[in-house]
Amino acid sequence: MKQLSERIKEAAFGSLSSGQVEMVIGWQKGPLWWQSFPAFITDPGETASLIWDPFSVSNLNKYLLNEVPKKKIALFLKGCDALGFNQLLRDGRVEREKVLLFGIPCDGLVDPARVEATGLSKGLLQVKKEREELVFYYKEGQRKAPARDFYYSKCLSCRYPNPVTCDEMLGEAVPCQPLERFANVSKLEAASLEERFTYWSRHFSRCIRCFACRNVCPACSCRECIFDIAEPRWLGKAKESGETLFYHITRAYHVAGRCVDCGECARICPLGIPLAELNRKFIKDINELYGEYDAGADLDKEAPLLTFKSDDPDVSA
Amino acid sequence: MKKITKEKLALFWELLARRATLYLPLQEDGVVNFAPWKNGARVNLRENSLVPPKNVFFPQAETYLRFQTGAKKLQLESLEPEEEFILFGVRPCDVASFTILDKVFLEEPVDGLYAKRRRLGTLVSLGCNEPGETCFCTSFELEPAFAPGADVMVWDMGEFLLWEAQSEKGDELTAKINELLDEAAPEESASALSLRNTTAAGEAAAGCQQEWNTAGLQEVLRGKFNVELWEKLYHRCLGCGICTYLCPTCHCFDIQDFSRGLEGERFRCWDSCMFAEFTLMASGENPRPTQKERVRQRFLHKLLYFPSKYGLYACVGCGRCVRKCPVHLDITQVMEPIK
Amino acid sequence: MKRIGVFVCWCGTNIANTVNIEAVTEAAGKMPGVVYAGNYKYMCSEIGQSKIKSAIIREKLDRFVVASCSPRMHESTFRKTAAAAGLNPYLVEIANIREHCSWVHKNKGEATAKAIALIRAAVAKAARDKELWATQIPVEHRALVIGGGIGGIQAALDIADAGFEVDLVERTPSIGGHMAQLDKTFPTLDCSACILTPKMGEAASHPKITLYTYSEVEKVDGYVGNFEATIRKKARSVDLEKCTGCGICWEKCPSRVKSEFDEALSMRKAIYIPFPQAVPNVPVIDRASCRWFTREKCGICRKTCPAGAVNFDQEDEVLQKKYGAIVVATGFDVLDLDDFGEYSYGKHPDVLTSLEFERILNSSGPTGGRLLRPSNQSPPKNVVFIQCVGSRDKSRGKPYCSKICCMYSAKHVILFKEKYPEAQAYVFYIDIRTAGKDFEEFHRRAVEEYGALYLKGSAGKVFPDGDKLLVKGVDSLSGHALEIEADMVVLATAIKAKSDAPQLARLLGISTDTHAFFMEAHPKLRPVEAHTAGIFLAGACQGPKDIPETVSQASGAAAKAIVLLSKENLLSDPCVSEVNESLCTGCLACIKVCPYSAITEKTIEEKIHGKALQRRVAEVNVALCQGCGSCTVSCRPGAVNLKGFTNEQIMAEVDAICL
Amino acid sequence: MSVNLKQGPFEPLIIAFCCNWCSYAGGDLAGTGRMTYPANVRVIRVPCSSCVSSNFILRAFQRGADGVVVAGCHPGDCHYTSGNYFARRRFLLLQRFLEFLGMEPERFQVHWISASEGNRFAAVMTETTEKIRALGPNRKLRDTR
Repeated sequence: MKQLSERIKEAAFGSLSSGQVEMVIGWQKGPLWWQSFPAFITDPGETASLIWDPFSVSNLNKYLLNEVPKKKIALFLKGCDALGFNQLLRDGRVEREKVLLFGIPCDGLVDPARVEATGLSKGLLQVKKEREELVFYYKEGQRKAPARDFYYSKCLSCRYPNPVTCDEMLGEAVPCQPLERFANVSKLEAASLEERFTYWSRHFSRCIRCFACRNVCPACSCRECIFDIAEPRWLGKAKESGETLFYHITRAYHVAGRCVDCGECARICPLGIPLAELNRKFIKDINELYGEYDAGADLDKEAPLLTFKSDDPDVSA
Repeated sequence: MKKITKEKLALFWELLARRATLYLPLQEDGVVNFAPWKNGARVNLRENSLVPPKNVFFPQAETYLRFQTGAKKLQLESLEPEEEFILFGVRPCDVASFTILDKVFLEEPVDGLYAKRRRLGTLVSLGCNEPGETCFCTSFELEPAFAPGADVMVWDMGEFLLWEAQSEKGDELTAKINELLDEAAPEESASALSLRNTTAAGEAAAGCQQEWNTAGLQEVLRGKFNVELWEKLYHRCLGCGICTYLCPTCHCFDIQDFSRGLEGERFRCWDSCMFAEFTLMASGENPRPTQKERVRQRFLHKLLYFPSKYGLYACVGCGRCVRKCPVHLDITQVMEPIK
Repeated sequence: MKRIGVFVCWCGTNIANTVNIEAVTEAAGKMPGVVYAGNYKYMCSEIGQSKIKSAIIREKLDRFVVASCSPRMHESTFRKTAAAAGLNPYLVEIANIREHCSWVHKNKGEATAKAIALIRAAVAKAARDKELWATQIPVEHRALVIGGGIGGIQAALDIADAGFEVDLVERTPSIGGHMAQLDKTFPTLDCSACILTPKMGEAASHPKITLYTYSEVEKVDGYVGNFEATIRKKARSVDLEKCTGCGICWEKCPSRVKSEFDEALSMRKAIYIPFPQAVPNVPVIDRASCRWFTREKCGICRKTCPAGAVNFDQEDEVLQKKYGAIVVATGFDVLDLDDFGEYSYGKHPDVLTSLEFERILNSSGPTGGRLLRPSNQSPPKNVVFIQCVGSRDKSRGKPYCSKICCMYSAKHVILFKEKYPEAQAYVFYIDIRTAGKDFEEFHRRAVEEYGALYLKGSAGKVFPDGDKLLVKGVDSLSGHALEIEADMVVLATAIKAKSDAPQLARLLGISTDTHAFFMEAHPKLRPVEAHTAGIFLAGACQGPKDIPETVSQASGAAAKAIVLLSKENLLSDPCVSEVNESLCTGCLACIKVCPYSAITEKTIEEKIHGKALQRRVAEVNVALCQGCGSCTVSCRPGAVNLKGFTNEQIMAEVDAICL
Repeated sequence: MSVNLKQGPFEPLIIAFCCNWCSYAGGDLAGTGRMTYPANVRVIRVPCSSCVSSNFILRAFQRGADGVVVAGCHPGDCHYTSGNYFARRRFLLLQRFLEFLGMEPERFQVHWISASEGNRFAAVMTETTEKIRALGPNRKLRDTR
């Protein structure tokens, strides 16, 4: 990981100082061990502050929507981010020639909650990855543990750890060994109707409508979102179960056939609502009904809701 | 000082819940939030809630008017809260947030709904034994294990909870549940004070926790409206409402109508200055056109405008934004470099 | 505030008997935005309409709702009423309280409550109606006629005579259709060929008509006034220009195949004209049976053709042409008798369908007009005609009446008896239907002059008995079981829609009924139009018909087409999609779902925070848009809206109807 | 409010979105043929089944509908040639999704009813009403206000 970190700094410095790009979007480190966040750098002299560590989870490509570069913007893409980038491209939200993409093969990132759950977080100063292990640094010394034990579950089921698109790859391809991603969906499908309703109502009842799940999503790129439009107002602002259901159904439905399964919605939800399972239900159904489709990867296929076959399965009456 | 042993807690909740609606930090799917206690609910007194308890006094959405049109005259019916409640387990930082909300809602013009809820509610605070990694209440001269604004102060001493009424309402509540309380021994009472001291010290000392010196912060900020820092900071903001909705002191709301034919109701609901629509006017004009103005507004409001008007910072150092901002654009990230 | 009027129609007793008109009117008067509510016996009548008009002026209504019959019936009527009173016609909404309410519900209380809900929805929608204006679209002054039977020929001639170019596309090598197969026609017994052939010739030589025989329509795009059709001219392998029709090629051709035209009762060659009077009189090579094409041997026709017209290398030609109107006249098929084993059809050569019998009667047919038993070439003495084979038969055939069988069977009886006056004709029938000019008289002649024995009842079984056929049946009038020794049995086989009619319907974007006949826009008032504007129907493709009906429908369709073609411009329906550019993200999902390619992308420039930016958005071509609204659903933020059915309107309807 | 305070035995409210060309016409034909079906069904006319947004369906449920039917031309017979093919995908996914969230799948139905199927229109509406009546009121998606 250290090597990658150096290559990121070099790539950023090179592209900025050569004038090839006017801004680099990468990650910087905050004061706490788990704080890595998006950084926007225009001065080549500041590129040394860029990092790559097990917490560089933020997807950088959605920031392209806000920026209007005269020349180009460089940014770093992990496997999941590259899928999101392709989706933005397909939706016409970014111009390929206005970006310089550096690919980062990524075998997984660390979920701070898993570190906390093991008690390792007490007094923790820094976490580094060395090969397949994490090294935890404390005032008093260090401890090691297998890295995969701490990865986000979304990383453990990742099917595209190596970016499917980029201008330059900054590391060696990593092996892809995904866990079954529909396990939870299948489990829910097997439950009874009432169990499912109870499950989702309980989760949805916590929703505070902060819209973080939408804002982070690379498939949610509308200039104005249907949920924000006041006339007509589709989504009311009351804390009503019906309204909340409308929000979650519609959010998931709007990304059906477009969701790249990056899992950011679920990761970012402050209230722990398993939003990615909603998206995955659509992915699973689409795969079963209309053939396998990976949004962001299958660029030669038409999006499943924008095409049809005359012998598609019927809506059971 | 009184005490209650932990074995009696289940009984205690039941007794309290019989007196009034009892809000407790309840855990569900790994998330702790204040909610009305029901038999079988999982009470978590170790962690602070994710959503701050402000939603008990200032609910996310609250209907206050029903109307009916159609007839010659518009018919209106006002609604206001009637239910007495006990809010148990509020951490001292969150208790302090009510002092801040009081400034907004209880000064003229008084907000009737909030005022009524403040009257109806009895506030039981639970002192912190151990400050969290992201806590910085001491920066605002608060004590992690002591809340002067609470009606009752409670400390978790392991085997038992110490209980001390601090107001008339606190005394009333104590009287009502006296059957379950025991008198604390003097050394037990004294242990509360030592807990107060150790936690305060602990927070200041712990490795990765920070204490900011807020002295003179207002003065520093006064000239910082147009500094380049905002340009740098705002970029990464996702524009979501996590920080505002999880902030115990954020109090902005919107007013909306819901109608069904000729009938309808008017309600107010939380709004967030992080949302583009927050300042969007009917004409299409938006005085805070980009996230930069929104981010700047939020932080300057907390650290400059609010204290200029009311004499205290609109932050209590609870650390929720530090923990939950997905891009770590929390108040600590602003305070440090701006100085 | 809007000023909405509500007009409740009694429709005589049709609505008033089931819906409490007074209660509905009173409730409507209290709905949001409604300033006037009234009712009348017949809103669509002159008086009713003038009541609306005067209310518009008196009450200063700025829009109104009529609660009456289906909008498919009178929406256009009331739009005209609005226009006559100076209101934009699109400020009118209809609440369907007849077809969807009074006619389908019995309980007056329930029907009244539902009528109120339907009106509430219409009022909510009307409140959000906006003035809409039609735009003009140019018309291509050329017609496409699909099908070269008598219907297609007549339509083509009428349109061409009116001065418009017509392309007549026929799938088989010659025009003429089923009528060319017939011997005589009822009820006048004039020779079918004698009246058809001149029409065929006229069509072929008409300066405004282009024939595309042995051709098929593959694709139709566009919309009324501006269709674009792809026509495949299948390779004939014979040069149309060079061929003189001398016939040497088909004389010499060594491959023999069953003749489709003769209903497989005779053989034709691999290079052939279907029948002697074929138009064009130019053969085609049936490549599936030609030795050159199957075995790369032979080539006799090419060698012997004096004109050098045979061209094995000819390829299919694909044309794309624009049309303003399309007439569909693709005719019918005869029911397949596989499920009717009891008649021994296909097992015994003397059991024939009526169409086969027709060919045998025909002087240019397989027997040269000599009526002999196919089994032994002897003259028949007794012939049994069985009616309704597959018609009026819900279980195995078609539930409908094929309409022409009663008459052609009478004709067959007469023609048979003309040839063999001593012989006997028996006719098994369910009912005899002779509604038509001179039809009953014709039928009586068969009975009275020619002594045909009509037996009401069914013929249950036909089986060979020695060199005869034994027909077992019941005379339901006498109740006697009958056994008739017959030399021939003729089955009046049901007419059915062309087997590929559904595919053609799909291609054209028109609909078919339960039996795959093309659907007319209205069974009574718009019988020659399809639902899709600019497409007209003629002949048996729309339902069983005889020749005069087909010809008159063809002329009707032609007249409708002429009305359309004679316009320079059409006024387009303004209920089309529009894009709110400020909401449009430019994802262009709408383009993908639009069936008419009516949406394109364009680049706009706008200022954001002082910077001039370019971005792409969707744009609707109002001439191409047909108003389906699929794009509106594909648009996540709702930037595309269908005028007349906006998101806001439908949402308001939902809210109101759920109250 | 009104919808929640209805007295008496449960009578379901069923909203049917019908395409103008086939199903609405089928409804008209049911009327012309004086076929009967329950008055619980209320029809909203739309140009095409592809014009029915999930927003409208969910809105109907929120506002008190106990069942929602979308009816369009038979696949292949769409007046606009392909609208119902898109609708078929959209609604099949939506229906399965609602079921995944614990909604009774019967509450949201899609039927293909042609202009000639007046009897089918009446039968579908009757059957749907009975099914929903048996299921009881929609409490899951409804607005409680």
